[in-house]
Amino acid sequence: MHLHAANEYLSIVTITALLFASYADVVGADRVQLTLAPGSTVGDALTELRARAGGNRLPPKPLTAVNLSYAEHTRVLEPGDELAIIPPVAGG
Amino acid sequence: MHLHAANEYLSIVTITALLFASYADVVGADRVQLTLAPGSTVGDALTELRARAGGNRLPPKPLTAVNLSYAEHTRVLEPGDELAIIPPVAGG
Amino acid sequence: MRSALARDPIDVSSLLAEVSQHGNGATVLFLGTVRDVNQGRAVSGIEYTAYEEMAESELERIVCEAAAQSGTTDIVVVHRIGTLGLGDVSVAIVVAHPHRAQAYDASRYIIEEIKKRLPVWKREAYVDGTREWVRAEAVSHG
Amino acid sequence: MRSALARDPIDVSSLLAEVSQHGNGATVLFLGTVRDVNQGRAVSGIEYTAYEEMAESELERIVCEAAAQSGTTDIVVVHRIGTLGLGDVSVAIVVAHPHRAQAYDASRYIIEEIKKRLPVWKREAYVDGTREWVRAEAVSHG
Repeated sequence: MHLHAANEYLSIVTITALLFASYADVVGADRVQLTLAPGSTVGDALTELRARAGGNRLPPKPLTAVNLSYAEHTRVLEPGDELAIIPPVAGG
Repeated sequence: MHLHAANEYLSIVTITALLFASYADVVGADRVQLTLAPGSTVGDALTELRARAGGNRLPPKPLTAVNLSYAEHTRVLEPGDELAIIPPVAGG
Repeated sequence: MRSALARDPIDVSSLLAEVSQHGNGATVLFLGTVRDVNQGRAVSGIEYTAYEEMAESELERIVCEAAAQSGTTDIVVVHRIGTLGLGDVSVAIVVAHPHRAQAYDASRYIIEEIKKRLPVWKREAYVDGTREWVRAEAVSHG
Repeated sequence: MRSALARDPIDVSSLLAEVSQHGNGATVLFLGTVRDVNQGRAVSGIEYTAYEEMAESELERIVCEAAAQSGTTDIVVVHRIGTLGLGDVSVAIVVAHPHRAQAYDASRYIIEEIKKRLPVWKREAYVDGTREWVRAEAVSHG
């Protein structure tokens, strides 16, 4: 019973998705908690985000970063990861 | 008689040659008056300079300028021209 | 070597002083400033926002890459965030090196990488009262 | 647009202010400074001499060429003459332009042409008490 509960705990991955600038505007939030199946990738998290209100206005292949470094959409997410959806940058 | 004197006046070209930096050191002067035949070129003036004390230590083909602009050794000199013998420049 | 985001105006003279040392013969300073016209629209000001933690890391990575390529650690880069007016300095890059070719190249590398990689966004305010997020490289000093 | 030889120290901040205007998005400043070591010899100072009238004309020609190529007239170049100590600024070049690529290119053009064409010479004083005329491009910031 105790073991079963621990397995259930391990069977979901909770991450934080951050949205910036125009992406925060379309989604209407700059921070979203996502609950994903183990082994989920950045691409899976984007699919999840697109199912939310305004999420369908995100572009097909946005730049993404995990834990402060740019990351591919195939990157597997770990519990507690910080995923950032990065609009076209305009610094300088 | 008067005409003859005028012709004599026209038959020489007096110019000023300027020497700088290491070239002034080897020649021992930074300004030399040269008297040349009409039609003389920058190259002729250099030959004249080389005949002077220290002049043989000038390099075979130094950079030259006439009246504040770089000029070729084939340039014909006019009376009153300022000829500069320019050592390798080292500005900046 | 130093890189930072700054909320306050950038003091250019003090940045130059940071890299001055007698082994260097060449110093290149790049300043990005807010232009009054961008893509034909009259601009009144700009608001820079950043993914601050990542922007700090990314700026540090860019500076390290430039240092490794050029062979100097006399590099300082500061990027403003917040609200800027016309003519304000948005980014300052100082590189000092014994030789000028490397100083220019490192400076240019840093600004190009900032334009590509730094998670910073800007919203321009226009003289007509509207404001808009600026697209990459549709930027004030393109 | 301004170019000059100067006997007094160069005030970099005032040069930057000369080219600042709201149409420009990019400013590139190049500073040449006196290095403590040149070709392996310890330098204590430098004396710049010039064919002054021609150097002024030539500098003006160089600035005009850079302006024509880059499309900006926001260019100021000042070259020191006289005796300079370690770390002193020997040449300052400021170029401002709406866009950075042209600002960098014009700045680079001007320093490269100065190195090739400006009738200026320098005599280095060494820590060992000797002094020598410096050959072209065996220069302090090569």
